[in-house]
Amino acid sequence: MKKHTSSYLWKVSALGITLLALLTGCDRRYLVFNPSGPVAQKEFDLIVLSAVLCAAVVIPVLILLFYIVYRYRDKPGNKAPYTPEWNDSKILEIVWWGIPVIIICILGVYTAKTTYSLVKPPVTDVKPITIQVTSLDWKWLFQYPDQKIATVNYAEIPAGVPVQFQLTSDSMMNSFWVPELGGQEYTMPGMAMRLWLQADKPGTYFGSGANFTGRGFAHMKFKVVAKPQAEFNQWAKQIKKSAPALTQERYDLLTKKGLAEKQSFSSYPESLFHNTIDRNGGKYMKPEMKHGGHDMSMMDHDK
Amino acid sequence: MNGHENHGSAKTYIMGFLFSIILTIIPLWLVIQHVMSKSMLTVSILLIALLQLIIQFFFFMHIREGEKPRYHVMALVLGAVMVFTIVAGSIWIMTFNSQVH
Amino acid sequence: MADKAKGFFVTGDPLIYGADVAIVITLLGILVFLTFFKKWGWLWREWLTTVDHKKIGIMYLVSSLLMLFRGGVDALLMRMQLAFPNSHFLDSQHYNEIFTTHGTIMILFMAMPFMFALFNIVVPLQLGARDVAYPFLNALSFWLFFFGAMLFNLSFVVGGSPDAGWLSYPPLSELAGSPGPGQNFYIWGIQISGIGSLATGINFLVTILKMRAPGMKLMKMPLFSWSVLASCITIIFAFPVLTVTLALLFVDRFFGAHIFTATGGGNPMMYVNLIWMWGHPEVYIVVLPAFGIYSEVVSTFSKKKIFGYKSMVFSMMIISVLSYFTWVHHFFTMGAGADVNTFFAITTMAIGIPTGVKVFNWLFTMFRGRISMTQPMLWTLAFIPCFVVGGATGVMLAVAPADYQYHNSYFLIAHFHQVLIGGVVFGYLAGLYYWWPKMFGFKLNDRLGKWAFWTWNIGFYVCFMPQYALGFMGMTRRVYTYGWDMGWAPYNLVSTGGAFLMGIGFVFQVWQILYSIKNGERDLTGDPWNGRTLEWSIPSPAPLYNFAHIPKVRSDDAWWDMKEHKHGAASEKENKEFEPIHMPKNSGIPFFMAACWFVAGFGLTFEWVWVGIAGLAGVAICLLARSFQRKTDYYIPVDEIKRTEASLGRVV
Amino acid sequence: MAQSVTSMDTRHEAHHDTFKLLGFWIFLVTDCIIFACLFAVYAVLRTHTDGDLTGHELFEVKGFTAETFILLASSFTSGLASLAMHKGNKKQLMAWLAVTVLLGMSFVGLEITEFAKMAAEGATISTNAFLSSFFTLVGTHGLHVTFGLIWMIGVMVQIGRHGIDHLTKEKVTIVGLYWHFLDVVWIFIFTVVYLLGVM
Ligand code: HEA
Ligand code: HEA
Ligand SMILES: [Cu+2]
Repeated sequence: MKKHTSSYLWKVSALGITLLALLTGCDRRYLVFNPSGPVAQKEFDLIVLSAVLCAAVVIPVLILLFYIVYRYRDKPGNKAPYTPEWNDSKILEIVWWGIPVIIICILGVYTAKTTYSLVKPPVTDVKPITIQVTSLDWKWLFQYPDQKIATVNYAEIPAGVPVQFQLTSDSMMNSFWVPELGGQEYTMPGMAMRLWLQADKPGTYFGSGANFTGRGFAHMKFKVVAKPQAEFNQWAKQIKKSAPALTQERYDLLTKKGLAEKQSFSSYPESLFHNTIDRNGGKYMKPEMKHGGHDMSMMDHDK
Repeated sequence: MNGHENHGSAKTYIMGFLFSIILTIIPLWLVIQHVMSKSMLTVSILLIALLQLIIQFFFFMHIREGEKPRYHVMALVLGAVMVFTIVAGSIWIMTFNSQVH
Repeated sequence: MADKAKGFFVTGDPLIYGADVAIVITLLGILVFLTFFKKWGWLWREWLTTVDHKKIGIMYLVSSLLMLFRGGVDALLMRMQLAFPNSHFLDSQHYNEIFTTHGTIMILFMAMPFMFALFNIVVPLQLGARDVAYPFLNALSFWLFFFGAMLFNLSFVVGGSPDAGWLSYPPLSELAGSPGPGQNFYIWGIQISGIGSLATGINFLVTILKMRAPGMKLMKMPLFSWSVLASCITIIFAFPVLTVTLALLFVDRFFGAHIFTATGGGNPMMYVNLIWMWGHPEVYIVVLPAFGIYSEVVSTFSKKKIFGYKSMVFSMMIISVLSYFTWVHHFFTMGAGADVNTFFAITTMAIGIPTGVKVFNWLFTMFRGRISMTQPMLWTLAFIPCFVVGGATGVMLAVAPADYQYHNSYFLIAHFHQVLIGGVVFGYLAGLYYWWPKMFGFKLNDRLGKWAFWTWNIGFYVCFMPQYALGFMGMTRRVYTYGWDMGWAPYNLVSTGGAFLMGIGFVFQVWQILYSIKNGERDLTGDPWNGRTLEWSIPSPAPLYNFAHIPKVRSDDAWWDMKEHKHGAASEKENKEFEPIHMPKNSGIPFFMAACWFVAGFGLTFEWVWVGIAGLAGVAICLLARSFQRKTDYYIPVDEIKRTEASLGRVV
Repeated sequence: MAQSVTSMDTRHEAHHDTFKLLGFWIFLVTDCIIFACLFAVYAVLRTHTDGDLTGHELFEVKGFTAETFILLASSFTSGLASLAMHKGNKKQLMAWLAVTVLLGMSFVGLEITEFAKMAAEGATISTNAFLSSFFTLVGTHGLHVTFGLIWMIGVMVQIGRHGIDHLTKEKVTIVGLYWHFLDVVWIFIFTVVYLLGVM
């Protein structure tokens, strides 16, 4: 019963917020309110939940404020009660310590649940694809280890398939963000973080770097194009056939500071991605380091 | 400066000194002789260091001195909590793996 | 030579040339004025060497208002560029420098000194004390702040400003990312003033613990003093972290070490971890005293005792300690794992609980009171809705998975301006209007104040509400330009309009101050608001020694109680003789020592090692000189006290 | 360094002392935080040797053991100095302070030799992250000790001039506290850096 009402409330408020977004006229532009995949959807639900829970206290507080200020203003003839010495009430104190505690508990539980669930792939019955992302100054390099192709400043993905983005940086610390598909994660030198995203429908999604990296940062925008699997395969094949290869020299050019156009490559040096990570200190982040951390001699002699 | 002052005596200083020497030799010996497994050893020498700290505080730095309330002791205790947070927190946060490797 | 100068001075931008000219003219003007009116001696004796907390407070206040102007101009420049993103008003480099200096100046050189101004002016008076615990150290703190801020601002004309964001993440802030001196200016400007802030923290902690008037138990202390205590506790645990972090960054840059570099095994993420261990508590350091101010103001102008005094105290203590356990919420997206994120998400949200308690207590202080709409009260009333909404968006940010969508977007910008302006700036302004008569003996004009109030407030919402929308539209912070196809432009234009409204509000305030200096309503009672705490029991401005007799405190709201029961200072004075008052002597050492720090910082910024060493040697000499001084105090004779009291219209 | 004015003149002298002591204790707590951060950095970076020598190969048991005992002894002698002071024995006080300073100097000397030796082997602050964090941590402590030495000598000069009075008394107490504190920090450097390093 309880569950029922809460889920009902939940739907109403979700509806309310969506309506609000629609009313402003350009819903498509509120990227975050336009989740186009399960990850973004989960995050959007949580946003709605937290907004509603906050509104549940904030709105009464505001109403109370206006009421009190109006009622007890100091003007001659105000008949409202005046109790200058009244300064304590156990019951009231319990109420306003209690309400926030309850709200935070609810919010905390949902936060924990979603945090843990986002670590896993959004859907488990479809075979995911992997894309390795490197942020450079000031461009994005995408490598497709399954297709052995690479692109710069745009990415294509199959729709309806979970994508495992592996993120690293070969320069400053950036953040990889495609709002309609899901939240962001940092790209850091020497590490490869995993970010699961998925597009339910074909479409073109806006992406950008979100962590400041210097002069060209504002231009680090890119598009993620989701296509049906067949078209995606077609695209990959096309690139494999017609695009030039990404040689080490070409990669070194990419790492120079500067902007770049969209580019496609039919191949890239084997293990470019992992070399990048290792070169930037990745060896300290390997799992065995965590457990064998004390053993300094071991790690040094194994190379 | 009323009567309750206690600046220690030669005896407490000598005792403190002896204790601290002993508590320095023990971990040194433990490490050089490799008497236990590494993790055990780590834990025990850290504990001994803590013990040594307490000795110094009581025998040399006289933290029990001073008029009440002893704000400096409160500051120290809170400081200890913060020190722990900084060190343990950093290690906890920073030892995350590269998730893909 | 000319080439060298070119590298040294910032060149090539008409905006900067304009500023150069303005600065030079202002400086010349001041020099001419001082020489012409023979004010050098006066300046030296009365201000540069003073150890009087009230004067130090006023110097803090003036500097912080200047910095508010500088940071505000930065803000307006940014907003101009963002309203017309294709206008090439600012190029990328210049924009980056401006938001970096805007953030740094607003937090470290505006909010902090404004806060210290109020600490200095109010705390000793509220405690019934004659000065702070360490007056000499207090002066030193001020001058360290001052010279640190000067060093930082100098980067504007020589060497180039820092451009890596107000928290300067490496590797961008490392030598490889920012080779020029700009980043060193950042390090030393903050380092020098940071040492001063740490000293102030210790100073006021001891003052509050040890120098309360007899009878004032901790639980009878006014809430502003409590908030200062809470803030100082946070300072002493947070600022050392900043010191270390900056020092390590400098070690990297100067000695070529590899602590935060991407090469040589360094770990840039450790910097992010450390800087937020300071950065997060820092925002509570600045907001806690604002909470204290609101408590004083709400109770005074509702003519009612503060509601729930104990839980007010308790909640502040919780906030000050808990603020130390939430820092990771600034880098949820660093991927430290689900355990870490969950833990810190929950501790962060938990801060909303004690904060909420405070809000309810303020509301219920007004409930069944009599609220008069004075200027301090207006700012307080504007604070509540603004801060509550800003705090609520903070709680939304604390939901880690949701934060993946907000992080570094304009949603975040809107959040923190809402709490920083709505919470901190409004609070300090409320404090400024509240204690202004105590500082200068006259009130600030009401009509101009109302204009300022409304333009600031309307401007605020016009400026920052659209930014929440921009965040949802995917606009990230720190971009100097953007394309038209995203639909961001109209919102940015509106936002800029709001920023200029706030600018107008600031102009009103300057006008208000100047106008009131000439025509302000004088206050001869020392108690223009019918106050409740001890600072209102003495004349305005307070005499050098504050209290001719140290008051005896019987209850909280001590002065109110004295007035109610007529056992006030006045009645007791009659049958009490004056005694000579023990005071600290003025000293020029703080000024010189801080100036030496400035020299050292400047030298190290340009890596002129010998200048750096000379500066540090100067610091050491000043320290030794002070250590060798023996007579650092004197007694004010009874005659003089009698004369002063009589001239202030007090019964002798 | 700073001076205090109390709310009650009559109780002035009595307060004076506890005032500064409390402030100094709080300062020590902030210093603890500084060292905590440096320890945290060291703990995170201590395996990041970038292929160079590890602590195991660099640290010499003899050297750091000697440093440890010297510093322990100096902490003890500075305690004896304050004992002598409370007895009002100026000569003894000066003598113990002198011994403390000498011990402190030999500590710093040993440390410098150790660093120089490491540098000669190519292990400098800019070699790798492990050494960067090692030198900043141990070096910061060394700087603290050096500063303490200058301070202590300054205090000795003052005692020489003015004898034992309430001002010099306070100074000896505070510098002594500082000295003990440095000893405490060293214990942790000894344990965490050196012992765990050679383990
Ligand atoms: C004075 C400054 C100040 C204050 C008071 C706060 C207060 C809070 N802040 Fe904010 N914050 C900043 C200044 C401040 N912040 C700054 C400057 C940044 C960005 C820095 C940068 O990146 O450059 C930032 C960033 C920031 C982030 C990082 C976001 C990101 O980078 O992605 C987060 C995330 O959790 C956060 C959360 C909070 C929370 C939960 C509070 C809470 O303390 C708020 C508590 C208040 C309330 C909740 C309202 C009143 C309460 C009630 C009416 C009771 C009931 C309410 C509920 C139970 C919901 N803040
Ligand atoms: C207490 C802190 C504080 C305060 C008060 C403010 C006040 C303001 N801030 Fe700022 N802000 C920060 C702290 C603060 N800010 C921080 C920490 C950052 C992050 C920096 C970073 O990313 O590193 C930031 C970033 C920031 C940005 C984001 C930049 C970006 O990421 O690209 C913006 C954009 O709108 C902005 C706007 C404003 C505005 C319009 C005001 C207004 O309130 C200002 C009001 C204006 C005045 C008071 C000016 C008065 C002057 C005049 C009237 C003179 C006019 C004369 C001429 C123009 C010549 N701020
Ligand atoms: Cu925070």
